[in-house]
Amino acid sequence: MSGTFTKSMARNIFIGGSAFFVFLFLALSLDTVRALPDRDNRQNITEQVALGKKVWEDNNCIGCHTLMGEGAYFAPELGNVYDRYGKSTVAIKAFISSRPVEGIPGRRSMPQFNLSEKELDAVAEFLKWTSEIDDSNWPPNIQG
Amino acid sequence: MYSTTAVIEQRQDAPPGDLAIWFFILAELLVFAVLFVVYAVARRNNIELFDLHQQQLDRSSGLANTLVLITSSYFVMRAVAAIRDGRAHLCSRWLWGAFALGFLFLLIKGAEYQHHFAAGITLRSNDFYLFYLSLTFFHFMHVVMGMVILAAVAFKAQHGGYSATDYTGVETGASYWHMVDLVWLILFPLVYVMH
Amino acid sequence: MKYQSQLVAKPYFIAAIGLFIGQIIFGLIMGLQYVVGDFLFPEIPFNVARMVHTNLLIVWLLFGFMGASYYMVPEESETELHSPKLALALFWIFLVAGALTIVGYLAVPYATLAEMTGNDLLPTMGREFLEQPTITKIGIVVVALGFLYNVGMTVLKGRKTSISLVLMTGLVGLAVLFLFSFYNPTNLVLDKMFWWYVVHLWVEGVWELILGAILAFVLIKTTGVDREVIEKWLYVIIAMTLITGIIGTGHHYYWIGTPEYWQLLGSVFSALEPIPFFMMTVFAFNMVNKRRRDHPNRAAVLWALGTAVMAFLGAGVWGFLHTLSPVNYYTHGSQITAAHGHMAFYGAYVMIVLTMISYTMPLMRGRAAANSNRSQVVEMWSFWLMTVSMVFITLFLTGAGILQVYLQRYSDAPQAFMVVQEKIELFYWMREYAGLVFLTGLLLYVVSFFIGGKEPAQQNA
Amino acid sequence: MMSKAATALRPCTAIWLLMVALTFVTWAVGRFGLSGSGLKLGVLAIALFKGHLLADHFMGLRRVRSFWRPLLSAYLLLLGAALAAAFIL
Repeated sequence: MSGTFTKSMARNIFIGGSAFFVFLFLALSLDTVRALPDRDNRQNITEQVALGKKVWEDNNCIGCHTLMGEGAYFAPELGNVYDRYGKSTVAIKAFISSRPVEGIPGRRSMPQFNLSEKELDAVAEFLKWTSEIDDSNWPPNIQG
Repeated sequence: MYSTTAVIEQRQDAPPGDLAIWFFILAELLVFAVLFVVYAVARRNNIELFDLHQQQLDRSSGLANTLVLITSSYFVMRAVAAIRDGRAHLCSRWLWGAFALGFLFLLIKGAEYQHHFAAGITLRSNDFYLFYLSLTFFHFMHVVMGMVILAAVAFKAQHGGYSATDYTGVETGASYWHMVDLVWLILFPLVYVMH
Repeated sequence: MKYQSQLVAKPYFIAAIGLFIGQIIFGLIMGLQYVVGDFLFPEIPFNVARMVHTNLLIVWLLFGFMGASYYMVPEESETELHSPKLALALFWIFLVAGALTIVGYLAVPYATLAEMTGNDLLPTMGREFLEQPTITKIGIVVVALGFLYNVGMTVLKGRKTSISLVLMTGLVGLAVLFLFSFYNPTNLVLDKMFWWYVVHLWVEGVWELILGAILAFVLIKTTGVDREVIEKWLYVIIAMTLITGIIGTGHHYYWIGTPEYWQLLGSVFSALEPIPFFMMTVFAFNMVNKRRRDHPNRAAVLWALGTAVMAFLGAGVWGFLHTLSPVNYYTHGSQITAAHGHMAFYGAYVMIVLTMISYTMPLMRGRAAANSNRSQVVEMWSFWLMTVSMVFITLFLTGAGILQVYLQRYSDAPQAFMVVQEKIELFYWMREYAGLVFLTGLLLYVVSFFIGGKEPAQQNA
Repeated sequence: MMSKAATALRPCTAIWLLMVALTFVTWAVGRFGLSGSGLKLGVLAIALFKGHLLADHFMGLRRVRSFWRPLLSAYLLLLGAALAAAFIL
């Protein structure tokens, strides 16, 4: 009958629609949190992995790398670096610790973070742990 | 064709109810259409799984729910007819009837879900249940939303909020409820029957 | 401008533009580092420049939103701002805290900054866009609460219009969602899941409410179309925003360990997220066509229309490009994501703040309603330079992204990351040149405020 | 609860009964596990027809002049075609 619409109806739809989808989102998020344990590899979180995450954050690795596809796009994806480096934390540690202080002329280079042996072990374990998360087999291939 | 018995229906240039609700009816129909097509396409690469689990659905409760929703839509239409004659109390009684049928739908659907959940079926069990639960639960929530609207309109009608000359609110609620029924009319055969 | 207290918006806008220039400078540094790998290495490594670039962006947009609110709310509520002194105090607190954080990023290695600011007590650093030290985050919360109190009291004691209510909903949502940045669990999947509450529900949720409210305010003022029409469209648009955007969060939950039903729900609902932006474009052009007066500030009207279009292109179209899970499987974490990010942020949020600045600055500087014709012409030049160069930045990054996805992900002989980066260097060079054009446009924008003097723009037809 | 039952069957009541009947038909197809593409299309056609009836009579689009009725009909046809294609091809 009206042919036009009223502001009060539009507002009711805004409030009703938003409340509806907020509830739906919370329900789905609750289900996700309940479903995570058998996907997110939490059983393998050790003290070392926790320290590794702290080392990862304290040195702002996300400022150049992506982790599981999220972060900066300047340097390679590290969610699967453990697999790419032949499933070896030693290789990861060697790469990090051998970064030249002055960098490589004319090329992108990773800074030398002077991490202690303990920190190197921790961040390598953290990256190994991250590679074991069930992320619907992303990335498409080993190159990440 | 003009029906002589019922109230003389004159041609209108806009659908019944507030135009805003019609915009969202179209948006909802679009979302459900996309979900239906994605269901049909996803089924193609795993037809055995879909058909197997479809057999295990309780088709008679699906039937019951369809009849319940069609009847509740009919009740809502009678409510709109009543308010057009200015009979607000009759209108609200029809609306509360539709609300009750909506509640019956929730009970039947709830029982089905309870049966599934008891059997340990979740959104993550397999592709069929991923779609079955997503589609039906998304529709389930729309029935709840529709019932909230019906209750609000019925309550307002009961307290003289509408009259024979001003009943856009009733038509708005009715249109939304019909949309919820329309979606189920397609959802039931698609998910319960077609294989 | 009816109320003296609205003038408090001026320092916010000036600071916003200042930080904007800083952001672009560091953007150019990073753009060069993409092609000249050791530029400013090791003094300013890429990650530091990036932190400064992204943090300056968010901080200057927050300055812009706060300035816009301090201008809009008194005028909407038809009463003086509750406490202009508090607004100025919060301005200096926020500016100093922001500046110290940026200096901290630049002066000391990030790990040292974390140590200095006691990150161990409550570790919240080291995550994208949330790199600020915990004490800065606490400072942001204090500033946000003070701001909400100031603006909220003004709304409470004055007229409550739909625009101010929608704006307040957006601002309160922004503040509440920011609290999730304090949640940093050891479990990376949980960390990422709730990190998206801050990032996605900001830029594809509450920020769109703020964008809608500001755009509606500017359209009412510049087109004279009556408030009822504009406000009812505002409600329909932001209803669609939240209806599609909330479950749309799912398009970030494809590959981070969360269950696979998000690939269905995230794809379907985020695919609909361009609809509210399309409606906003139709809405903006409709209102301008049905304008009842020709507002002398043609630059502000151009900015408003440009915001609607570029928000639809950047957030809507470029978002849809890589939101469906089968596509996102290949483009996730590639230059396609960066392309979308640039045009979406510029089109939706940078432009709306510039619209508000362009509309309010003449009024706050005591001019009739608009700058002189000469300054408006320069401003329009800056509009076109910035917008077109941003389109090119996005196109070049999209080209780089498509090639990267093909070479590194889609081909059956995928090549290593750095090998592919060298192969797409041409696009990065072109992106850098477009960035220089963008800086020129921005500088022109600043210049436009200082030329043309006082003579009012002549009333054109 | 029914008002003085209108002696002449209201048109909408007739539509309601028709839809109930069609629902039983759909259920029967499922119940007796009949299959074959003909039946799939049949069930889908019934669903679309019921949707059309609902849109026309219950939603009252039959009496609306502007584009709304063709829009809903087009929606049902397009959706039906897509589903049919997905099930048959």
